[in-house]
Amino acid sequence: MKVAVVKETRPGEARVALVPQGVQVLLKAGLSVTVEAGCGLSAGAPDEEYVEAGATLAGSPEEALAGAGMVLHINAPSLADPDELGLLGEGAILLSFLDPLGNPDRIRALASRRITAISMEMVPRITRAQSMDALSSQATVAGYKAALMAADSLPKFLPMFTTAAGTIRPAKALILGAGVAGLQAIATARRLGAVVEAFDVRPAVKEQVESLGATFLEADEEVTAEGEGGYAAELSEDQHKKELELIAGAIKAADIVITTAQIPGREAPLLITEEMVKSMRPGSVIIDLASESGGNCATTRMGETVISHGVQVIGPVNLPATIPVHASQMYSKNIVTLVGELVKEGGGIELDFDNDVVGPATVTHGGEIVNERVKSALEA
Amino acid sequence: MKVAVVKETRPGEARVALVPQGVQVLLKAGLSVTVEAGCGLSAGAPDEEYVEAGATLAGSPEEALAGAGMVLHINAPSLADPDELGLLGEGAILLSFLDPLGNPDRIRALASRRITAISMEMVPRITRAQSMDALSSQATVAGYKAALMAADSLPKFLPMFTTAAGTIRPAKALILGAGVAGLQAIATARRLGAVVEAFDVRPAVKEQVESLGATFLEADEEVTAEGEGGYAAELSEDQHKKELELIAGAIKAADIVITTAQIPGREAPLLITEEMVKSMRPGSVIIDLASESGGNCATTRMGETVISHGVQVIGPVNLPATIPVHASQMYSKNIVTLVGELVKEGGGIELDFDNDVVGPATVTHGGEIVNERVKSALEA
Amino acid sequence: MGELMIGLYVFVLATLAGREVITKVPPTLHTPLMSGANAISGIAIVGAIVVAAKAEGTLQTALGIAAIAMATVNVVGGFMVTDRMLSMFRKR
Amino acid sequence: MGELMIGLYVFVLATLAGREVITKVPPTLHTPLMSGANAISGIAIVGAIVVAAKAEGTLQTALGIAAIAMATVNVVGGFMVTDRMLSMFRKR
Amino acid sequence: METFIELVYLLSAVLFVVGLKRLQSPATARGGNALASLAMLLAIVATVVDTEILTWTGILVGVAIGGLLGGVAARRVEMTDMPQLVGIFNGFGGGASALVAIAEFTANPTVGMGTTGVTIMIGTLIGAVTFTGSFVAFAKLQGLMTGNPITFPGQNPFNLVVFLGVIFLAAASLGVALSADPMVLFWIFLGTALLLGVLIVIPIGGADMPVVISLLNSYSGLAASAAGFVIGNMVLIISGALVGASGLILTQLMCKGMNRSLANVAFGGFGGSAGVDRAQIGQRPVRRADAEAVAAELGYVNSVVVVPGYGLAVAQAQHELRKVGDLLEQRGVDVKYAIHPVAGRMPGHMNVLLAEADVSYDKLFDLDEINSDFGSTDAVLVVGANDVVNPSARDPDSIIAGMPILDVDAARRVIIMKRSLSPGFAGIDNDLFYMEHTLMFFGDAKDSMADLVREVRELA
Amino acid sequence: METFIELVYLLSAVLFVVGLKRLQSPATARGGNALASLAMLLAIVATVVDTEILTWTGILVGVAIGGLLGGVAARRVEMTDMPQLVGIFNGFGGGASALVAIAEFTANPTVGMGTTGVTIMIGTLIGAVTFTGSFVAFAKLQGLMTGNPITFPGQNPFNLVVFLGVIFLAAASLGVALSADPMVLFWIFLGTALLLGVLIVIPIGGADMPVVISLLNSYSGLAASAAGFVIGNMVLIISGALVGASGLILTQLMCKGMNRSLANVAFGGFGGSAGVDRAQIGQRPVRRADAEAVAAELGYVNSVVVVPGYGLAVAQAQHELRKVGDLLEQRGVDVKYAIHPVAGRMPGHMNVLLAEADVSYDKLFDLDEINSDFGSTDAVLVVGANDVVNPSARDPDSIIAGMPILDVDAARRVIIMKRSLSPGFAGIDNDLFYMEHTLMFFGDAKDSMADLVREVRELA
Ligand SMILES: NC(=O)c1ccc[n+]([C@@H]2O[C@H](COP(=O)([O-])OP(=O)(O)OC[C@H]3O[C@@H](n4cnc5c(N)ncnc54)[C@H](OP(=O)(O)O)[C@@H]3O)[C@@H](O)[C@H]2O)c1
Ligand SMILES: NC(=O)c1ccc[n+]([C@@H]2O[C@H](COP(=O)([O-])OP(=O)(O)OC[C@H]3O[C@@H](n4cnc5c(N)ncnc54)[C@H](OP(=O)(O)O)[C@@H]3O)[C@@H](O)[C@H]2O)c1
Ligand SMILES: NC(=O)c1ccc[n+]([C@@H]2O[C@H](COP(=O)([O-])OP(=O)(O)OC[C@H]3O[C@@H](n4cnc5c(N)ncnc54)[C@H](O)[C@@H]3O)[C@@H](O)[C@H]2O)c1
Ligand SMILES: NC(=O)c1ccc[n+]([C@@H]2O[C@H](COP(=O)([O-])OP(=O)(O)OC[C@H]3O[C@@H](n4cnc5c(N)ncnc54)[C@H](O)[C@@H]3O)[C@@H](O)[C@H]2O)c1
Repeated sequence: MKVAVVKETRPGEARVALVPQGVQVLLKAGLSVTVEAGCGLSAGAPDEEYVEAGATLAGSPEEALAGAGMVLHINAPSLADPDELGLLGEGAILLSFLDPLGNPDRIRALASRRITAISMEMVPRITRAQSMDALSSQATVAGYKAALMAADSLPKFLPMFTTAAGTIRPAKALILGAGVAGLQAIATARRLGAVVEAFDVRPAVKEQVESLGATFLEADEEVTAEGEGGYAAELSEDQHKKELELIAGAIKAADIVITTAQIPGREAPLLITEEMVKSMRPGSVIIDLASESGGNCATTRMGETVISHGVQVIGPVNLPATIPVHASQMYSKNIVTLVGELVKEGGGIELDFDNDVVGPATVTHGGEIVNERVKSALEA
Repeated sequence: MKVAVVKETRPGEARVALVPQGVQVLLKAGLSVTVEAGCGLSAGAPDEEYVEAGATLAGSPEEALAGAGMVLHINAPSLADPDELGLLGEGAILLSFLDPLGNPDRIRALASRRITAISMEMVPRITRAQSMDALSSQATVAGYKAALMAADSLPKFLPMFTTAAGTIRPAKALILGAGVAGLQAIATARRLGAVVEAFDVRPAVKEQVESLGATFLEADEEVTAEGEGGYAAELSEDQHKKELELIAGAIKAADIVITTAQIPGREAPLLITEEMVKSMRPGSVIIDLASESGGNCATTRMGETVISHGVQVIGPVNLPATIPVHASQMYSKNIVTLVGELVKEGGGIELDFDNDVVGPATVTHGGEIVNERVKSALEA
Repeated sequence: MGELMIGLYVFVLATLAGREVITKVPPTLHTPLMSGANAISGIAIVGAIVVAAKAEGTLQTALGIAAIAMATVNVVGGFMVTDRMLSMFRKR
Repeated sequence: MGELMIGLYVFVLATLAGREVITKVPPTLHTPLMSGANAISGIAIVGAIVVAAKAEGTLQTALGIAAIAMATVNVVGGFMVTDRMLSMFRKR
Repeated sequence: METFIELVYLLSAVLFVVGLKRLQSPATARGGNALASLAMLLAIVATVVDTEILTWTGILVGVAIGGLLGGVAARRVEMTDMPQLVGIFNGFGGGASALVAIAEFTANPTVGMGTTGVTIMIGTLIGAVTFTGSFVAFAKLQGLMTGNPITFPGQNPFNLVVFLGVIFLAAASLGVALSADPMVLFWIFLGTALLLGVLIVIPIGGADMPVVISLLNSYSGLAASAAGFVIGNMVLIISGALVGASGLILTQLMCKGMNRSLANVAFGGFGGSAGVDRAQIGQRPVRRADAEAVAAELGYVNSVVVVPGYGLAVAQAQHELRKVGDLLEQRGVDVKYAIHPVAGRMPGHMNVLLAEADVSYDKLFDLDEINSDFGSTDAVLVVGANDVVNPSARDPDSIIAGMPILDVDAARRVIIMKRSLSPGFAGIDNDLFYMEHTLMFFGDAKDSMADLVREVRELA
Repeated sequence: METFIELVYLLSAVLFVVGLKRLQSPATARGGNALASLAMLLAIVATVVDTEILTWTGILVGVAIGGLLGGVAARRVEMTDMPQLVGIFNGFGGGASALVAIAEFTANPTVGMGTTGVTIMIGTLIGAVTFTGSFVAFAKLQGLMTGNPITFPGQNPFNLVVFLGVIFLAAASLGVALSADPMVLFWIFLGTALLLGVLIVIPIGGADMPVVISLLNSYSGLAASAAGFVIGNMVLIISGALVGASGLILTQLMCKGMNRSLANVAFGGFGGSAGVDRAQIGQRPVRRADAEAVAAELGYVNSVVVVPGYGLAVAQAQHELRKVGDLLEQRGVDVKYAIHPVAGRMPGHMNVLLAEADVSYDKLFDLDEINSDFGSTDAVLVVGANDVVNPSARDPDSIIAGMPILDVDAARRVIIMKRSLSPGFAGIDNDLFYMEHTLMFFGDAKDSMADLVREVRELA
């Protein structure tokens, strides 16, 4: 079966879904691979390396996708012009981030074209599927980069310096939401010498935060909301109020705030009000990693850096694309492992919906929306 | 005596020569301070804080400078339009970076206006003068920022990561020239998890590099050139060739190169040829901190980021200005300490050219160029 | 002081020394140490020789020779096997 | 076995035991340990008593009594001073 | 002459002490063994010189047979069969002591109650028990009989009765209670003593045999000492007492290592198949070790692989870990760190920790790089990791099935440092904890590691 | 009766061993001492019971005087004077043994060459040497005579001659060489032996006295043992041997702790007044200290300030330093780090290092914050820093004049850890090294710090 990879068309995207090492694995599994020329250049994978690994080069997306039984993507193929979705053959298998809960139209379109769509977001967070968990791998990149970005934007040093020209106090960083990205941001900020505090609503996180040498912001009364599958749930209104009070108290002293709080399928919770932004020192930096799902900060604008009350509020979009080489490597490893779940001995494809990874991750198949969560979300 | 501080006019400059803490010290010494409104804003010092500290606000540079006996600056006042130099009263004392060896016209102009010009660059590097050593304090900022910038530009992670999506090898950084800025770049790159190698022509540096946990690039045959006052001297042609060979061998493996090599009063030595750039992996980053004095890399262009053979060659200008809060704090501490050398008990000014700091640092006085090194450089 | 009392003194002191000699042995050496001590307990061979030497009659001779044979197994085998085990601990 | 030989056996074995008993003493206990051992060396009092008891003539009596007095200083002072030192080590 | 012989005996006694002492540290152990065997030679030569040998042939035959048997067995046997070999050697030693006492009795059956008589009886009793007990232990370990405890109702009372019977028969043989032929009574006494040896050992499980052998070893020392009293020989008394005392201490140490009391071993009817210990925690028994034991396990081998996990991070023990690694390397041990892809709670968690402790990158290996090395690794130190080394991931029905794991169970020795037997992130039990070659080192990783630093430093 | 007494003696010997063993650990030491004193009581009671006492009064008077003296001294003396007190007690013990031997000789001056004669001479010799040696040691420590080594040309040969003379006189007293009145010879012999004790101790400096006392303690044990041989008493032989052996080991341990050999202590002529050591390096004398001493200086005070410098970075000893800091804090010591603005070779050099070792930021203080605290600081630990603590910066003529320095000299105790007396970056000598209250702890900072970790851990 032919597996196709094309250049991502999303603006600013520098990653590629499959790197040459991944090509080799797929070939060994009995598949053939065609990549669009130049697709990996910005991710540190020149065409020669693909060819060396055994892939066929295609001059255009059309050529690459023609006859492909499987298509690997990072960003969901666009419905708009150029209509990438139109190039996919009926019955083809598409593996990609699809944002199924946030973008129903796309899911409907995929179903109507009888495409088997497997959503990287829906890969369950079970132990066995950790190596296919692209959300985690890309969140790792985002968390690291967010801390770097904050350090780069701050008009101050992060670490402490005792010098002949005076003593510089270390910067204070506050990380809100300590999931995969948040933990990585903590680690990176600590590496750079900042004093780090963090908060999350899942109680298990306290120990994890402390295991990175940071302190956990402790509420007088508990603020917790543990959801399913290791994710957080939405807070009750009362709890949310308590959380805001807690953050308001801590944020005044912070030079850097990195927010990552998200609840799957919902808008990101508001953690920083405009009032709080105002209370911060001018020059401070807020990096809002939830900006794509509405933002954790009231003044965030997606994809922009706004100066709000002297504070830089940055709402980065697609941070993983800023470290394209390694982000692609990790994504490629994830997707190739997932493809492995679909391939039978000898190279044939078998879609086993009883498989505990493939089942939950498949969103559309045979013209139907097969994932229950997505279906009920679409109906609502 | 009135001490004046104005907003720096150099494009991109965000620092200020005196911060409010410095104002207090000067007042205590018996001086009065006038600052141009808004001069410290970008450096985290709003006007209110100056006023609180006891400074007078002036609405314009003209107003600030009128009648000032002493002017504190970071960048030398420009000769061009608007002619800042013209605003200085005759006989006033100017403390600033002046680049006396690189910019003879300015020195002549200063002399001709009978300004007493004290060059921050010429503060001798003796133990006692360390707290007045603005070159060091600003180089500290530059070295730190260079490493951050490199990390931010690199399409890779710096630290090692072992994850379910594969193992990421740590990035390799090569630091050429391990003076103040170079050492700081080493420390910061190491903090971020890079594997760091460094080279310098002063033999004392090896131990210093190793004291930061980095490795020193060792030549088969010695490549050394120790100059005066702790600075380097120019290498002989033969030695230079050997150095280039050494670097060519090491640079291929580097993801990040930060160069800081400088020789006072001369063009920066060439350490990276175009050939070497070509030998590096695409996506790698070269940060050339010597770009303002000609650059250590053949393809550097000052103030620009050029992609040369796939390698990003960045020639940053005025890096300290990117961390304005702390860079200003440190500069202010330096300059205030230096002013202390000029002030007599009670607030009067006494220019004592026998003073082992004031003497060497004064470039022009009473219409004359008084510094021997500068004089001979101008004549040459 | 009588024979027995002397023996007792000596016995008690040797016991004290034996107790002190083994203070903290790493578990890796438990088996070799046991084996080495075991070989030492083959000192019964001295007694066996004395008995065999002054044996009168077949029974005693037989007992003496059997005692010697058994003690020798213990001594020879014990020291050799201990050495074999210990040869696996290279010195550093 | 002669008196001397028995004494020798006992002496050697006691020496071995003594050697083994002191294996690893923390430096903080050097002085108390020294002082405690010193008190034990006051066992000479036993000899002194024996001598004093069988003393004949003034010289020997004087010697015996002096020996007793000196040994007693050692024993009484030694144990008491050791105890005083040790009472300063609070348990942690 | 007499004096000279005595001096040689004294010298050999001293050498025994020194030799035994040297056996305590791997660095000096081999020399210690050589010293002890030299001491033995001295004692034998002195005896031969001192004794007027009547029948050289007999003695030579005895030595030849014994030497051949012992030598061949020592050379031939598999390393894994060492414990039973030591056991059987020990039995022969005990037997020899018994025979000495028996010979003395036969020489003078009417010795009667008195010093000599009593010591003869003690020598015979202890020697005989050692003899048969050792053979049973051998049979159990060698698989000649079941390794399981053999128990029957009323066992302990029965054994007590037999023991009292033996004592009674001994007294009788000395003409105290019964007025039968002392020689006949003596043979019955001997038979019962032999039986007692069997009875004592059969209720103990095969896995506890090493402890039993060590105890019997201590007995054989006492038997030799008793023989010494019988024939009035100082070197026998001393060496025997030495072995008796050190053997007892060693036995206690071994029990402590298994977290058992000696009584528990002797009367527990435990030790089913393989060193199993029904400890309090968890349902299944584990082997515990303390810092000292772990230091020895790590300090005297060639290669150690450290597997850090989330517990290392929780305890913030990275600096101490680094220290242990450094110390081991100074000892010439090859130390590597195996980083599992999902160790910790975020990608790269272990990297952050180890970078903080400045562990050189080239000592870090990921799963694919190191997994094939475990087979040739001497010891693995698992620090606060759990799921990532859980072999149940290989079981397709496990909830962590399919996660690649570090195959640490392939190493010769696995040491696991954690606070309890609690599960990790995945919440499931870990078979690794209960394996034959696993030692659990319980405690907070920071404290445990600090203890380990100290103990490794103390190693010779 | 005889047997019973012997058994009591044996019991008391065993109790001595156990008591001595318990003295090894702070937790059991007090009990051990009690046990040993119980053993002593047993031995005395047994002796009294066994002996037909002729003159109770005399004995009671002796006991009363001795007990009073010993008890009062033990109660009254200052803690700091302990070593000399132990020394003098020891002298009395040795004296008592000597007197026992002397009494035996006076009872039978013509005993002649033979076991008893030889043991009498040995007992007298060792006892006498212990007696006078202990008094000299006492005098040196108590300040009754100079603490400095007293040396004169040809000292060692002279001492050797005296020693040989004593041996000769001993032989002569036994009627071997000279045929003079043995009693007269014996008194001369005794006098010379007493002289020898003085001669042996005077060349040793006051600072080495504790080692000397420990050695003399070992001697007094041997003297007791010799007395035991003289009167044929087992408990004397055993206890004496015990003290002799353990004292010798303890002496060696103490030497090792000072990094000296016993010979070096005995013949070195070292150890001036208070640990001052005219070592090779530098012109001016400094006081050296080793890890153990430094651990004690830091471990028993309230506040310690650490001053890191470039040497810390060169040695990369930051992790060990952190460890020492942690350990001290666990002991309740308040530990701060004083960071000089230009310590190291780049701005913030020390911050980088301490951050790597994860020293909490709030323990770091810069010059302005901490300089006024040094006056109330118990001890300062300077690690590889030099220029930044050089008081000559206060001298306007110095090339580093005007540089602000950390005023560590105001602290009660300054400990400087560096490899030698070499200067730092500025290339000038540092007066701080030579100050009264400064201790130099020489060595690579990493090694020294590792030693310090160990020693601090060992503190009670
Ligand atoms: N790396 C990632 O990205 C990531 C993200 C999310 C989840 N996970 C999951 O996390 C797990 C990681 O495996 P792991 O082996 O590193 O950890 P683990 O399986 O969670 O086990 C950690 C062990 O450390 C012990 N521990 C905790 N605190 C300790 C302390 N202070 N001292 C000593 N031991 C301590 C605990 O046992 P005691 O309580 O008995 O001491 C626990 O069993 C995997 O299941 C993985 O799937 C990983
Ligand atoms: N911070 C800056 O920005 C900067 C920049 C340039 C120059 N400086 C100058 O550097 C100096 C800094 O002062 P400092 O007190 O930190 O350092 P220092 O005065 O240079 O003294 C460092 C001391 O560390 C000892 N040392 C070196 N390696 C060691 C090792 N492995 N183990 C133990 N000790 C070791 C050396 O003595 P031994 O050889 O006896 O061991 C040396 O005396 C100042 O003079 C300052 O002006 C500072
Ligand atoms: N099976 C696995 O082994 C596996 C793999 C990856 C992740 N996970 C688990 O899933 C967790 C969440 O992963 P994620 O980072 O993708 O989550 P996410 O991106 O959905 O959310 C980020 C974080 O925001 C937090 N959050 C939500 N609402 C908040 C609020 N109101 N205030 C503060 N914080 C709030 C969440 O608790 C979460 O930690 C991880 O921490 C991890 O433990 C498990
Ligand atoms: N008195 C003081 O205490 C004091 C204060 C500040 C700096 N200093 C000393 O002065 C030194 C230099 O300071 P700087 O950083 O301002 O120097 P700089 O900016 O002039 O030069 C930077 C570095 O480039 C190196 N270099 C020059 N030519 C080179 C070549 N061909 N190849 C490789 N490297 C080359 C130099 O040796 C120097 O280390 C510092 O390292 C420090 O030791 C001393």
